[in-house]
This record gives sequence, C-alpha cells and structure tokens, in this order.
Amino acid sequence: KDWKKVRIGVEGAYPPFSEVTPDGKLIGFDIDIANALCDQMKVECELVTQDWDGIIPSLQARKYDAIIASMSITPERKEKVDFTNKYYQTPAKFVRKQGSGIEITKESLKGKAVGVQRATIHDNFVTEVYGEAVEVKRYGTQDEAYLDMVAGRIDLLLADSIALEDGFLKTDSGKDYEFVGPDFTDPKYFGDGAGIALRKNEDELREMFNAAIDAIRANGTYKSIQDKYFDFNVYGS
Amino acid sequence: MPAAAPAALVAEGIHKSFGDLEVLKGVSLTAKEGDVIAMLGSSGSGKSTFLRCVNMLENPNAGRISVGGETLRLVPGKHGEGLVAEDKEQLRRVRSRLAMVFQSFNLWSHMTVLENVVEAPIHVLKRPKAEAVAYGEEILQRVGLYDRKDYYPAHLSGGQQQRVAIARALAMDPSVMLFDEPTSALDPELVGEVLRVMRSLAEEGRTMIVVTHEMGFAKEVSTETIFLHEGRIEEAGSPQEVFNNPCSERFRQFLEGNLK
Amino acid sequence: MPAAAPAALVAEGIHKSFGDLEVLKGVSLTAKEGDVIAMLGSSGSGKSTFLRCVNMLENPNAGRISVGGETLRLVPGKHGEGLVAEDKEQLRRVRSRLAMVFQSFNLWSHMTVLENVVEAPIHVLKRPKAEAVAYGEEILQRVGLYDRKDYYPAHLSGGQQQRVAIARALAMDPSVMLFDEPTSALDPELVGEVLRVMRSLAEEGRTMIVVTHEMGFAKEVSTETIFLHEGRIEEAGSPQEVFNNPCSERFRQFLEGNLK
Amino acid sequence: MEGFDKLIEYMPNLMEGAVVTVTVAFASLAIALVLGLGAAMMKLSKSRASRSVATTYTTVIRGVPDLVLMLLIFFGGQIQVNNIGAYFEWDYIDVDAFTAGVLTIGFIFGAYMGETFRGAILSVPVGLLEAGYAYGMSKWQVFYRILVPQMMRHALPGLGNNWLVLMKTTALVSIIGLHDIVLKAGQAGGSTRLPFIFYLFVAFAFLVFTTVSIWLLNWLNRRYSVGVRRA
Amino acid sequence: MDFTPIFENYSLYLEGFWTTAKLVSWALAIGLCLAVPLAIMRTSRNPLINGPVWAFTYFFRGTPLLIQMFLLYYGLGQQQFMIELSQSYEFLKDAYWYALAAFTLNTAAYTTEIIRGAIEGTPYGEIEAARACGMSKAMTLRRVTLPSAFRRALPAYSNEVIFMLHGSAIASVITIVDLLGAARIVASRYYNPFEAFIAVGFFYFCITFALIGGFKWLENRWFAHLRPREQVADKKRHQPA
Ligand SMILES: Nc1ncnc2c1ncn2[C@@H]1O[C@H](COP(=O)(O)OP(=O)(O)OP(=O)(O)O)[C@@H](O)[C@H]1O
Ligand SMILES: Nc1ncnc2c1ncn2[C@@H]1O[C@H](COP(=O)(O)OP(=O)(O)OP(=O)(O)O)[C@@H](O)[C@H]1O
Ligand SMILES: [Mg+2]
Ligand SMILES: [Mg+2]
Repeated sequence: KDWKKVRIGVEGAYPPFSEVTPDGKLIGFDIDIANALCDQMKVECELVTQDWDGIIPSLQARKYDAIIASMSITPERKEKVDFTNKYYQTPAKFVRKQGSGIEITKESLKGKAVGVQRATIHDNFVTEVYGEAVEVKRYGTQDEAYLDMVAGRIDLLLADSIALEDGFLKTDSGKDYEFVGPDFTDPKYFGDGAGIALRKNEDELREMFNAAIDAIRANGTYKSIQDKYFDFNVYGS
Repeated sequence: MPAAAPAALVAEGIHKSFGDLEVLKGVSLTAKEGDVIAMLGSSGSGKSTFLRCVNMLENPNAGRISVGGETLRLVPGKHGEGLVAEDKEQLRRVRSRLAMVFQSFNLWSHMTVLENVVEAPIHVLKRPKAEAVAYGEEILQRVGLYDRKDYYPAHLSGGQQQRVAIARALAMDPSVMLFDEPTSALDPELVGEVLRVMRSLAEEGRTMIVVTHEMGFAKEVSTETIFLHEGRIEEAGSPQEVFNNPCSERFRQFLEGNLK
Repeated sequence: MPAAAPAALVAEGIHKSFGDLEVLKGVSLTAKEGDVIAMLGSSGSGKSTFLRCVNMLENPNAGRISVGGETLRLVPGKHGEGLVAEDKEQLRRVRSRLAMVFQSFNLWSHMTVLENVVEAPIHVLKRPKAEAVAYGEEILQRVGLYDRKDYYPAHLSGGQQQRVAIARALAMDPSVMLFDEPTSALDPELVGEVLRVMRSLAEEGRTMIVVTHEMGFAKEVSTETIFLHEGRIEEAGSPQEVFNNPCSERFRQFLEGNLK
Repeated sequence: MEGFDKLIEYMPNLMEGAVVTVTVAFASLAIALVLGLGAAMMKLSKSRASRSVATTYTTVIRGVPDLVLMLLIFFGGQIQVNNIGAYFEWDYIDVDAFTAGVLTIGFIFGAYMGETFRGAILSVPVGLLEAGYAYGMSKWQVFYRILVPQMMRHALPGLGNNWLVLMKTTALVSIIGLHDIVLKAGQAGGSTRLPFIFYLFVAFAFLVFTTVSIWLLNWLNRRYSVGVRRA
Repeated sequence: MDFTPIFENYSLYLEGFWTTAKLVSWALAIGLCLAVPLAIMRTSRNPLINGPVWAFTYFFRGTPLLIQMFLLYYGLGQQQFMIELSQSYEFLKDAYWYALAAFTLNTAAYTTEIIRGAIEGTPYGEIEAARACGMSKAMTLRRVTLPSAFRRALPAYSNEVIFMLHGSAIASVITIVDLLGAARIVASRYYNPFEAFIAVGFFYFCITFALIGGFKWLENRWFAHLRPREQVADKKRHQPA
C-alpha cells in the first residue's frame, strides 16, 4: 500500500498534549508532533479525535491508521498493536489536595478514592498494585477526572506528571493541589515511553514513522516543539 | 299539607341554567314515604337535570331540597356555579340516603359485583365488613344475581349490570331511590328483567322517583305521574287521571307520539 | 349459445374453499352485453365470495373467467392459495374492465369525492388528468352529486357515499359492473336514492351483476335472476319465470322468508 | 457573570454541535422510517421467513439498551464492515462516528417505527385496499396511493412520540465521540470548569427542539386528518 | 470471537448487575411514589398546583436523560455549596446518588404523565356514581379513580420500566460500574469491545424479557375485568369450590 494519506487518532482532552480550543481547533504537543511527522513523511494527514477508552478498538476497526496520543508502550498493548520507537517519556505521579496529608503507602491509601482515566497504564497500575486498598474511579477523559477532584469526590489522581502539572496544577482550579509520592517509571506498568501505535503488520508505516521521528529530532523540529510547551527534556534519556 | 311523618323528599322551586339556557324553571315535587313518582317528558325537557340537581350532581341556581325532614343547607358557590352545599358532611349524609341508579349503570369496572354492592356501605356508612357482605349477598339474591357475585361488570349483560346497579343502591338502605331512565340503555329483550325488579321494589313500599319512557310502568306502578316540559311541570296527578284525562295539550301530543 | 359478439362476462365452474369449508361448488354464469343479472341467496350462500372470485379478490380453487372474450390465464399459486393470475398485467387490465361496488362503499377517505372518482382512470387507465376530471364531473352530475365533488366521504350520508362509489365504478367505463349488496349498509330511507341510480344504469343497457336482497329490484329490473344456495345455483331464469313459478323448494322457502 | 461570558465565547462551537445533533436526528429519522416501513411490511407479509426476520429484528432491538447497541455497532460494526470489505477486496470503508451514530439510531428506531407502522397499517380498512385492487391498481400503486396516505393519519401520533424520543437519544452519540451539542458542551464545561451552565444550555436547547417538534407535529396531525369527521 | 475474558470476569459483570438492579429498582420505586401525588396535582384545575408539575414533567420529558445526569453530577456537583456539603456528608461524593437522583426524577416525570392519562381516562359515570353514594373527593380518588387508573396505566408503565432499565446504561458514563460499566472495563482492558458488548447486550436482553414476562403475569391478574367474557367465566368455573 502506498501511504499518501494517513489518518491519525488523537484524544483532544489531555492538556497540554492534546486539547480543543473554544473555536474547535486541536492544539498540543501530540498534535504538533503529529503534524511535524506528517510534514517530514510528506504525506497528507487527517486528525481524528476519539475518547481514550475506544482509541485502540477504533484503530483496529481502521477508523484511523495510527495513534499519536501519549500512549505508553506497554507489553500488554504490544499484544494488540505495534508501536514505533518512543517520542517522549515522562513519569507518572499522584496528586493530592494540599493539607490532606495522604501518603502513598498502603495504609494511608486505605479506603481512598483514586481517579484515573479508564484503560490507561495508570488504571492498570492502581488496579493491580493498590486495587485492594483503594476505590478506583475510572473516567472517559482526564478533564472529567479533574472536575471530580475539584468537586472533592476523589482523594487522589494518578496520571502522567506533565499532564497533571500543565493540565491541572498550573490552572486556576488546580492551585490547591500538589504532587505527592515518587515518580513512577516501572516499565512493567509504565512501559518504555510514549510511542505511536499502529495496527499489527503495518511495518512499512512504522518504519516511515520511526525514520520521521529520528529526522525531526535531528533537524531541530522536535526541540522547537518541545520548547513551546516544556522547559526540560521531555524525550527522556 | 302537614303530615305526621316528614315527607321523604321535598324539592322546591328548583331552577337550573346552563349558560344562557334555562333548563329548569322552578320545579317542585314532594314524595311521601312509599310514593312512586314517575317522571315523563320529551328529550331535553330537563328530567335528568332535575334528578341530578336533587342529589347535587349539578348545582341548582335556586331552590330548596330536603330529605326525610333534613333540609340541605345551600349557599351560592364562589365561582358562580350556582348553589353549593355549605356543609360537605351534611351533603354526604344526604346523598347516602338518596340512591341514584343511572341510565348507563356506572358500575365500578375494577370491582366485582359484590364489591360494587358493599363498597359504599362499608366506606361511607362505615358498616362492619361482615355485616355489609351478608346484607349485600341478600340483596343480590333478591335481584337474582347471587351466582354472579364474583364476576366483573364487563362480563355481565346490560340487564344484569343494571340490576347490580339497583342492588348497589339498595345496599345503602336509602330513603329515596332515584332512577334516571334505568332501562333505556338496554336491548328490548333485557328491559323486562329490570322492570320486574323495580316493580317489586314499588310493591314493598320503597319511595322512588323514576324518570322513564316506559308508559306501562308509569301507568301501572306509579302513585303519581309528572310530565315535565321545557323545564316546567305541565301535568301532575295520579296515573289514572293523567293518562285518561290529560289537561295539557302538550302531554296529549306526547302520549300520542309515544304510543305509536 | 355462440353469439356474434363475445359474452361480456363468462365465469365457468368456479370452486372456492376456505380451509375445510367448500363455499362455492362450481358456479357458472354468462352475462351478455346489456344483461342485468340479479343474484339472490340467503346469508352465507356464497354470493359475495362468487363476486370476489370473479375479479380475483379471492383466489378460486378451480374455474375459468373471461371478460369480453379475453380469458384470464390462471395458474396454481405457490403457497397453496388456489389459482392466481399468471400475468399481473393481464389481471389488472381485466380488473379495470370489471368495476366493483362494495356493500360498505370502501371510498378512500383521504380523497375528496372527485379525487375518488378520477383516481383509477388517471392512474390505472392513464387518462390525461383534464379529460378524466371532465368525465368524472359529468358522471357526478349524473348521480346527482356534482355539488358535493369537493367533500370528503366522511361528510356525506351513506346513500351519497354509495352513489359516489357507483360514480367511481362508472368512471372506469367498465364492460361489467359488479354490485355486492349495494344498499344493505344503508338506512331504509337512503336505499331508494341508490336503487334509482342503478335502475337508470340498467335502462341505458349497462351489463351488471347485482347481489341484492331487494326483491323488487330483481323482479323489475333484472333480465335474469339467479338463486344461490350452499355454493350451487339452485334456480335461474327470467324474473317472471323464477318468481312466479319457482322450481326449487329452497327458493320458495327463501321467497316466503323474505316477503314477511 | 463569568459563566455567561464563557457561554457566549463558546457559542459558535455549541451551535456547530447543535447542527450536528439536528443533522444526526434527521438522518436517523430517514433511515428509521425506511427500515420501519420495511419491517412493518415484512411482519405483515405472507412469507414466514420475512416475518421471522422482522420479528427477530424488533425483539432484539427492544431488548437491548440503545447505548449498548451504539457501542456495539460503532466498534463491532466497523470490524464487520472491514471483514466484508476484505472479502470483496474493496478499499477501506470508513464507519465514522456520524455514520455509526446515524445507523445505530436509525436501526434502533426502525424497530419502534416498525411497530407503529404495523399498527397503523392494520387500522386501515381492508376494503379500501381491495377497492384499489378491484380497479386494477398494481400492488405498488395501492401501497403509495392508498395505504400510505391512509396509514399516516393513524401512524402520526406514534411517529411523533418516536421522533421526540429519537431526538433525545441523539445525545448518546457524544459517548462514541461525535461532536454533537452534548460533547461540545462537555468539552467546554471541562476546560472552563463550568459544566453546570453548559449542560443547562444543552437542556434548554433540547427543550426548544422538543417544543418546536410538538408544534410541527400538531400541524401535521391536522393536515393528515383531512376527511376525518371529528366527534 | 473469544469470550474467555468475559467468563474470567464474571464477578465484575455480576457486581455490575447488582448495581444496575439496585439503581433501577430504587429509581422506579421512589419515582412511582412521587408520581402518584404529582399526577393527582397535575389533574387539578388550579394553575398554581398544576403548573409547576407541568413544568417539571415538561423539562424531564423534553431533555435527554444523559443531560439530566450530567447536570446533576458535573453541574450541581461543581457548585461551591455542594462541594462544601459533601465534606460533611460523605455519600454526596458518590456518583451513584447522582445517577439515582437523575433516574428517579426522570422516571417520576414520565410516570406522572402516564398516571395522569389513566386518571383522566376514568369513565366519568363511575366518579358520579361514587359522589352520588356520598363518597368524599378523597375517598372517590382512593377507592374508585386510582385503583382503576393503576390498572389502566399498567401497560404504559411496563414500557416505562423497560425504558428505565435501558436508560440506566448511561450510568457507566459517570464512573459507576453498572452492567455496561463492567463491560466497558472488560472491553478496554482486553481490547475486545465486540465480545464484551455482545455479552452485556445479551444480559440486558434477558432482564428485559424477564420483566416483560412479569408484567404479562400482572396484567393477567389485574385485567380480569377487561378480558373477554368467556375466558374469565371458564376460569371461575374451573376453580375448586
Ligand atoms: N352539562 C350541561 N351543559 C350544558 N347543557 C346541558 C348540560 N346538561 C344538560 N344540558 C342541556 O339541558 C337540557 C336538558 O337536559 P336533560 O339531560 O335534563 O334532558 P332530559 O329530559 O333528561 O332528556 P333525555 O330524555 O334525552 O335524557 C338539554 O337541552 C341539554 O342539552
Ligand atoms: N375469508 C374467509 N375465510 C373463511 N371463511 C369465509 C371467508 N369469507 C367468507 N367465508 C365463509 O364463506 C361463506 C360464504 O360467505 P359469503 O360472504 O360469500 O356469503 P354471502 O352469500 O355473501 O352472505 P351475506 O348475504 O351474509 O353477505 C360463509 O360461510 C362465510 O363464513
Ligand atoms: Mg336524561
Ligand atoms: Mg355478502
């Protein structure tokens, strides 16, 4: 197959990686990366928004050909889809209300409600590691989880640290909240960074993306996008 | 006029208008204990309206109603709907002594025959249930429907339904029974069975006011026959007088029309 | 038997059963141009079924039907429903020449009188609209309903509705008109107006087959009277013969029952 | 009021969503009407096979929640289409959220419409259809010149109810990611942290749709009752 | 198709089933209790009594259930006073109660209109007969109008119950693990939406038909007085004396 046009699934409710402006435009790190990669590959791109918990099924259902949505490369997902090399890597972290005194220990977490986005690595991690102790509340989008955190319905949030920082802590409604506990990076749960997911056996497209990732990192495009959003090295080591 | 016992029912100067249409222009009537008054009149003359005014299903514009010596206290209604009862308790007491049998039976369709009959005695007269049921069954026996007591009204013929309605009225032990064309919704074959029951009621001395088109019944059973025309009583007297020697031209015409 | 012109309608050996019930046991009938055949018979004898078989609203089990010399090609139906038309085009052509007037009128209630009348000429016979309307109005004039042409059927009396139904049939310029008890759904006062129209059709030489209970009509208007009994023709002949000198015992009984 | 300013700011976006909602509603209505008429005719047909197909269709649809069916058709339907596509070696056919939403809602309401139409068809006196056949009309002519206009009057109240329910059901397409008014309001409510005012606006918008529909339905009802004698 | 993940997670589905069952039955029970007085108010000729109830039913019948739930959960829940209130009353944090409130109000609105229709359909003669016997307004309502209205409302109400069951599936959208919520967890964990939703659809299907069966049985008991004559007469005859 000759890739002239590539449709890319994105999420649209995961600031600062992917969000929708009031006039309906998609913006964010993922979006810029997606556009940069497409330019690099000289293909026409169409971005399709899709709620997170349907994002892999929709890929398999061929609603689009690739997912650029901060998706961590985990062994479980690898059974279903193929990944390119990572295009960034950041740790996961908990957020609590200031002064709530909750610590990330089994005892302190007992009976607390933890909000995560449904079907994410964070969902899997909390369910498996703390599932006995806490009540896991799963949301369709990260935004809904923030709303419930502010409404006091959940005690903790677990998500990507950058997403939490930019999408929540730095906003007006997040000013009373803070990070707690360590950075989580265990590849068993959190994988090897965020990659672009593709259907199995689309090797040609994967190689195109891998080449493009290398190219934009080499030619400075990646750096300029990164600097637009972050003041540190988001690619990780 | 003054008698030893108070009259069973006195209605005096009943007036009733629907909007501009004056349907009753002062109708008066006195029924002594044991009277059977037959009320005739062409369609639209106001017979039903009169009966409905007597037990206040319509609000008369003027008039006086008294049952067994107790006069219903009436006051003008607030929304201009004519006279209404001042004391609802009294109205209910009076109504429970005036039992009405409707042209279209109006049985309660979700209750069996027996339930229809004992409903008001138990819940209005507050009779003990067992007593009411025993009495109800006795009455059903009288109207010949004991074996149908657990049927629902929808499963009875029209004549049977009307007999249930009569039983329901009887179960209240009313001072006066009001019948509004009790046979005119029935097929000709079924009329007889209902008339038979009414005849037997008359024979045992019940006070009854019967609106009817059955001349035979009026002639043979009534103690007094009244002819209503355009909201006024045009002719009244014993059936012999009235049928053999009518004074009113209108009544004569009415009789001719009805005998064809 | 053989005539110069082919017979307007020939039905031969029509058999029809509903399940186990054999309703028609071989009924044959020939109507020449201008014949008015009156069909009598007690209720359930199969008169309606016969008419309905003739224009294939029911599927006969056996028999032959030919209209104006054209024989309808019939083949056994696939779901065991009796004979069906082999060629739907031919069936529609034949049907458009056999106009049926139903007992219950069956006017199309969403169309005005005029629309009812011109519907089939325009959509079945593909007449130009203006022509069909002009002709339709002429016919409505004939049956005396021109001034009602823009009414809806629900706003007409029964007799008027039946006259519209006749106009609707006439508008097809049919070779044969089939009437199935055209007056029996009408109040007695309204029967006359429909019979009058039918009589005038007979006088102008229309070929008609009329199922009716109106003895007077059969006697005076028909050219041939047929008596059906339990799915067989029991008596047939000119009305004079048949009424004055019936051969069949059953027909005699039928006449007696009907004259009461 | 801050909330009101935000509402104004997001208004063009919400209006786009409203257009999507209305489009989805009408497109699904069209499908539902066609499917419903088909299902009704099949249920009334002589053939046992088509009767049982139609019965299975209406029973299954009415046994399963709309949202489940929608998720099933959105995810599962695409997989089936792909399988069929692969078999015939077609190019990829996209079942996007709009197509899936419209198909699902149309499919669901086709079943309800089917019941409505069936009832309406049964209330048309057979004699009127027979009169059509007796004058030589073809099946198709009887169907659209007599059956449909006669039936519409009986079907309208039921259709009206179905339409009101259908319109509200379109809110579910937001769950499969179609950018209707509900999703737009959710996004706006999420990023402004003012969900109350946005959802209140959506509720108001639906009340407007409902009210306008009721007016139109009453008007239609009068139109289709021509020739009916009123008591 | 592979249904093993569904069997492996049957306890999740079971838990979801209980949540759905509890939600729907409570909503229906409370909704019905609200609907009866509301329906009576709705038949009042006084606009001050009838008007507010009309507005209530118009709003809840004119807007999608999903929006009603969002309004309560995200909308109301975001208001400052609710956030403060939920500090002292823990249960206000639980999505369950918001869904229950939305479902209850929604079904109350629909049921109100169903019962109102049935009340207004009571043959007027039956009411006059009650008045002529000397029954008070309240007694007429209690003994005649309502019992016969309930029976007539049953078919429409059984539809409402089914709609409520189906409508309850949206609870999964606000973090509640009901039947569909369970299916969505399975679907997103195993990436098998087709199987997960087919299974849950089948589950709902069975519940629906159990309910329909139940209502048929009820109708048979309650509608004895509406059935054709012979059928009942036969039943009576075959009853042991
Ligand atoms: N609720 C009402 N509103 C307006 N007019 C009414 C009402 N009830 C009765 N009427 C009118 O009052 C007049 C008398 O009616 P009524 O029913 O008393 O007549 P009737 O003598 O019982 O006749 P019938 O023999 O037909 O029963 C009629 O002209 C009728 O149209
Ligand atoms: N569709 C049908 N299915 C079963 N039986 C039928 C059907 N149509 C008619 N019959 C039966 O066929 C018999 C003849 O019916 P038909 O209507 O032809 O009688 P008819 O002579 O027209 O009587 P009437 O004077 O009452 O109209 C009757 O016993 C009737 O019950
Ligand atoms: Mg009267
Ligand atoms: Mg016949």
